[in-house]
Amino acid sequence: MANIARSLATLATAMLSGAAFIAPASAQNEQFVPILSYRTGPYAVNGAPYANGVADYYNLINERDGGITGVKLLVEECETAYATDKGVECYERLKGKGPTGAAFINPLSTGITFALTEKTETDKIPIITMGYGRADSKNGAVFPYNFPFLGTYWSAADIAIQHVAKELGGFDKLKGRKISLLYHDSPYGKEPIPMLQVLAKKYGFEFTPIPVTHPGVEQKSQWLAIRQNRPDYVLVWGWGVMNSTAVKEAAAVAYPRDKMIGVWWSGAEPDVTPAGDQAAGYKSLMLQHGAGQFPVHADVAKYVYAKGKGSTEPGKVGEILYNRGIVNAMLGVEAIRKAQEKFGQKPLTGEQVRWGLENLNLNDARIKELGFEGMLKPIRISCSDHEGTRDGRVQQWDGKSWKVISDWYTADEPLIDPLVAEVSAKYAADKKIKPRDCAKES
Amino acid sequence: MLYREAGQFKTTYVEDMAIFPIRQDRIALAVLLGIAFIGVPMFATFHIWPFGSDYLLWAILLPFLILALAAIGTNILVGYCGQISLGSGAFMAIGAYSAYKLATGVHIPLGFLGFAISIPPLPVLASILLGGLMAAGAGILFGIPSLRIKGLYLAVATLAAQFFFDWVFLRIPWFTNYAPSGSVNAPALDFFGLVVRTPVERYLLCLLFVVVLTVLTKNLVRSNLGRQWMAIRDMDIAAELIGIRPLYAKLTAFAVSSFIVGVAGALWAFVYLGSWEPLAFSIDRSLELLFMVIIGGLGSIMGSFVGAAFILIVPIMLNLVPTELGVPLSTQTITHLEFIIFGSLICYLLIKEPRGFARLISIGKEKLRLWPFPY
Amino acid sequence: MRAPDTNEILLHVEGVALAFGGVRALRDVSFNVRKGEIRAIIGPNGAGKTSMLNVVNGFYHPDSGTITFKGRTRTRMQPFEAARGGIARTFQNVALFKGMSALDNIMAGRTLKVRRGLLWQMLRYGPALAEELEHRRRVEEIIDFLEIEAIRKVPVGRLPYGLQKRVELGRALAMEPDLLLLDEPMAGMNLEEKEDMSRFIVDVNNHYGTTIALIEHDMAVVMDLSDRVAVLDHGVKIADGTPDEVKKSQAVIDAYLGVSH
Amino acid sequence: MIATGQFLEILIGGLMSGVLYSLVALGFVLIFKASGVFNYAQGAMVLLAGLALVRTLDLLVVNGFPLWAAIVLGLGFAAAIMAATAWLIERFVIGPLVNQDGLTLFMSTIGVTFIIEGAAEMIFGSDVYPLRLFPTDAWFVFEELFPGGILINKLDVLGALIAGILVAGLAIFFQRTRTGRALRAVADDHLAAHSVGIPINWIWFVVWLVAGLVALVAATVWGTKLGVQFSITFLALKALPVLIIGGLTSIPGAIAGGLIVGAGEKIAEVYLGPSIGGGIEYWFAYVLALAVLLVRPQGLFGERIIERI
Repeated sequence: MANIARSLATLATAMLSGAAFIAPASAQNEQFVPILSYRTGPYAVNGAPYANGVADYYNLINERDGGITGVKLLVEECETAYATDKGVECYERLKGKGPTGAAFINPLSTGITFALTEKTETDKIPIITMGYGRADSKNGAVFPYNFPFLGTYWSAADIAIQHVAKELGGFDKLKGRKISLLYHDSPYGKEPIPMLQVLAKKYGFEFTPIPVTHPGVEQKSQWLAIRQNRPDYVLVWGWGVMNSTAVKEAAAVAYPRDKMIGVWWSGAEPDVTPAGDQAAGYKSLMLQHGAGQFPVHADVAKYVYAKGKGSTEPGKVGEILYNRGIVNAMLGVEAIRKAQEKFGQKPLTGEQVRWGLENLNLNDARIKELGFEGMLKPIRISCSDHEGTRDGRVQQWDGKSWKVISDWYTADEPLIDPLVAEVSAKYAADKKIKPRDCAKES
Repeated sequence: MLYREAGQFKTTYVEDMAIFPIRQDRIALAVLLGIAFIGVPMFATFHIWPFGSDYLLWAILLPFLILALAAIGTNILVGYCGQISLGSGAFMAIGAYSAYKLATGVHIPLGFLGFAISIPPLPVLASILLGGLMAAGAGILFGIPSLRIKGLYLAVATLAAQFFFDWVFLRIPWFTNYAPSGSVNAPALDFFGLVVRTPVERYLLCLLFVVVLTVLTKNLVRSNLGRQWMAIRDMDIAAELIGIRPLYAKLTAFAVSSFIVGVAGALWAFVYLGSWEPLAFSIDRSLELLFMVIIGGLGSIMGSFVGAAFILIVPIMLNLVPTELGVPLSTQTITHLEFIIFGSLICYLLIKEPRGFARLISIGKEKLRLWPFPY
Repeated sequence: MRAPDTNEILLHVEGVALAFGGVRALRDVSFNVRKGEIRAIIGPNGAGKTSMLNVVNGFYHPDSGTITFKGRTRTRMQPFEAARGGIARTFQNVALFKGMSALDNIMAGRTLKVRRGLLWQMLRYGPALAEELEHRRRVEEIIDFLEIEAIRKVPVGRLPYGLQKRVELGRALAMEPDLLLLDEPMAGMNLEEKEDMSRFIVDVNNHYGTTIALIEHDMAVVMDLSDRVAVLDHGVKIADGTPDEVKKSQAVIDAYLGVSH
Repeated sequence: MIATGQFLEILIGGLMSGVLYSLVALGFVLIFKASGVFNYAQGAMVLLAGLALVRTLDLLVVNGFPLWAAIVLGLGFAAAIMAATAWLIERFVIGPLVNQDGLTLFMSTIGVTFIIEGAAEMIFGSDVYPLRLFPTDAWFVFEELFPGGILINKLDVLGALIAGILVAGLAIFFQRTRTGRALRAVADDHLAAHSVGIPINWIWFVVWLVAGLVALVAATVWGTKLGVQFSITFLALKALPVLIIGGLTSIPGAIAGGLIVGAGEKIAEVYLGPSIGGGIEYWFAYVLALAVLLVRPQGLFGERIIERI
């Protein structure tokens, strides 16, 4: 009894101290940037390296440059475990922190993105979903606060089909072929389906979606069906354990790995290493960058790891998902920098950062200056195009490392845009949103 | 000495049957309701500490209210009627998706019959309540096996409902109005022209639902039907021999429980999440609700509130405390520690008081009543 | 006032047989209970007494034979149907609802008399409240009658055995049954408690005019209480008649001597 | 012929993967049989055993130990970890909760699940760790009869063999050893076992230890299949319907249940799935379990529940 009373008292104290932190934050010259990450649970394997990349880059900005033109970054991480409700809680916890609130948010989960889309708009906090999120949010007129940088799943689907066509020897060769999509049965995995249906219709291939239930440890029947059905290609839209399981099951049913193409979330080291040699030949899209060391990594090593402030083992710096984290963080930082040009060198609100994001324009020279040469192509965001660029390549796992095996592909905008317009118009109608007139935006 | 009932005599059965027969309890309740209905909204509107930001309202009070409601529903089934359920999450989902369909208009083309069933979009309030009713219907259907299957076997059988409905809402595009991603958006919360938007309004809306449903439920459990449920729970054979029909008692418990859980699900989707996918109502949610009920106290309405608060707030606190104290731990370590501490707390509580917080509170009250002369 | 003995038959059991696997618990048992009497069924352990009660109130279904209650004959029915027909019972090992208070246990006995449905009970207002109060008044009468006022609000799990038995009797009385079956009402009691219980049984019979059928292991108690006694041994009825007649039966003496110590 | 070949392939594949579920279900049965505890933590125990094994293995191999020595030491270390876990659970959770009802015990094992998951990942890391103890490729048999042959996974066959050996081993343990017989006595009647002088705490420790070792065996197979990682804990949910169909108290039932679930869900998925949207594997086993329970409330091989008043 007494013990319980005591633990209750401790709990009460904890609650009070918890409530205390909500008190107004100090007005320092700091820009608050939250990190929503998942380092535990079934998707930690993929979530952790990404979060490490993001954290290391923010650290680099503080350590090397003393912040963004003198405004230090104040970083706090919150664990979502890839669960939507936890993600919402994290967002609510972090959105008001720092002198001006969160600059933007990267949920790294399509589910959380869907849940936050409406909230972020009310709170005027931009949401950056680099290479994921809702594909229709490319349309900034309807989604002023969503930024699906570098490529949506519809772009990814188009790029994947372009690569298939190239391997087959032309778009006309697609006719009559069988292409299956093995996908994580969640908003994430379902996003590419409408686009692939459009493509199937256009090029005349037979498209079969095959769902895999969360978390994807059991895929035997899917692969037995694939073995019988013999599709020419299998596109993989998986996350976490689903990816490596798919590769292993493919090996078990002797489906050629080089006929499998993963989306850029199904093409990192943890997706192939568990399968060992069996994974050799497996291909995946690249969200522009690949694995490896670039000039920016030298700075990370010098300013972050040399000072013992790194988030991971130095050996993991340069892995694919780590690099994606770095790219994501850099784009956010550059957007803040851009917004500072307009609003002054001080901590900015989410609304101001949104302007910076919408007017973000990085050319080759600037990318080189930042140390990202070779990882990224020029990117230019506008009101009507929140994606900025839709270029991708294909890489292949040779059993030891990822090798780039293709040139750049650019997603077919005229094909995707009608779908974007249609779906975003429906969203606007549902939510009674009056789209902005992009012609009038400066 | 303040907590004394000396001098309070009951002269009618109505007084004797009151929910809080002791005057001090009634005063405490009035104060609590006053804070909930007037204090919190006022503080929040004027951003007075601790409502400086929306966090407390959005991320703690709102989910607390809704999950407490769901816990009350679960408690009816598990705590009052003794039918263990691991499928509460599914009934939340049924409430949420039915309400969504009704609020956006139902169209069932029956091509082979040559006509279609069409229901125009219903008002939000009607949708939420009807969503609860749909959940009640599904509850009755999945409650039928409880007439044959008992105990842990039943618990696993209810998982069938959980997984089946997870799948239904994931795979049948009709339920999501053919949304390509399978994620759906709640309609605007329009209550007879009054549109609920801000956190304070959302909070008040949920509070209203919770208070009304709590009172109705409390009435039910202290009336004959409640006694029938408890009789089935304590000894089903004896209950049958005094004329209680197990079919009726169990199925009403399933229906009432699922109704409340369904309404909670609709609120969770419409008011809290705003946009959701089936994963929001997964097996984890079911386990969480069962936890709330057991930790809070089986067969106790108040326990459901305490349990919900405990399960919801402890992990958040465990997560916040090291950050606030400036302990340099990585997020990873904190989360792992959180798991360990949370698990240990649950085991500790179960060992110390398997009947939950409600029992602890009533023991505390007994002691307080006698204090300082325990003899 | 003692309820008038009539010759009207309330319950008639005819040729009932029941077997569990190879064990034949009841073999061709017949007997009847007259309206208003106290009827006892006795017999040594394992004689089939409890099985007999279970058959009467529908918990077991006899393999053959018929049961006629209030003029209606049936072979299979559910226990709650027996309850609805007006049969109440208590149990050898007290089958109370342990998590509920004494008051709630007895109130639960009123289930069949409750008219207002779920929605009214939920509102607990107007007619529903009036009905609840009426039931409460009736239950309080029973509580007074059984002298258990002080333990109304105590969860029955915490009560001593003797009081639990009394609460269980109260719950059965709350049903206002036509026929009350008592399964070893005195089992496990001390002498004083036995005397109390005997008094309550006779009072119930007098006061409410309830017909009572009780089974008992202890012959002595039964002989003073009951109007007629039937004796079972190994599932067969070996004697039936007034207490005096039964006492003299050689078969009964043999049966009891054969097993008792 | 193609249809027959495909059917056979799916049937065999399903039966085999069912046996792999049985490996996890066996641990449940052992604990339920002996102590009436419905152990939700079995999945987490597989994760813990797997992590302990693979991390030791990696460490030893990196430091130049020969592979066989590393495997033996790794298995030994993992077994020691499982023993320690069993002792801790018995001493601090199940022991103090003796005589509580099934629901409380069940909830406490969910608490244990949290603790094990947190601790295992904190100590051993939360990455994915490949384990390569067994071959994972496949045979193609009857190629002359069916085009493409019938595919049989080597790992599945090994898993089935291991499950067979495990069941035989457990049978011998229960029939022939003193502790095993004592376990059965406890399962039949706690009080009786106590009164003849069998220390019940020791018995329960042994049960949890045996369940832990079964978890270790399951971890070697599943770790090879998936790589050792957090997702392994989801196997608990896959094993539950197996358990219910077979009956909570029957070891052969766990195997039979696995076969039924495995074959049933694979066939349903491949033949029924496409027409109703796929993914029915997700609930098929549970609905099957529900159907079985409606006919036999104690499962196919469970002990009959007798009601008395």
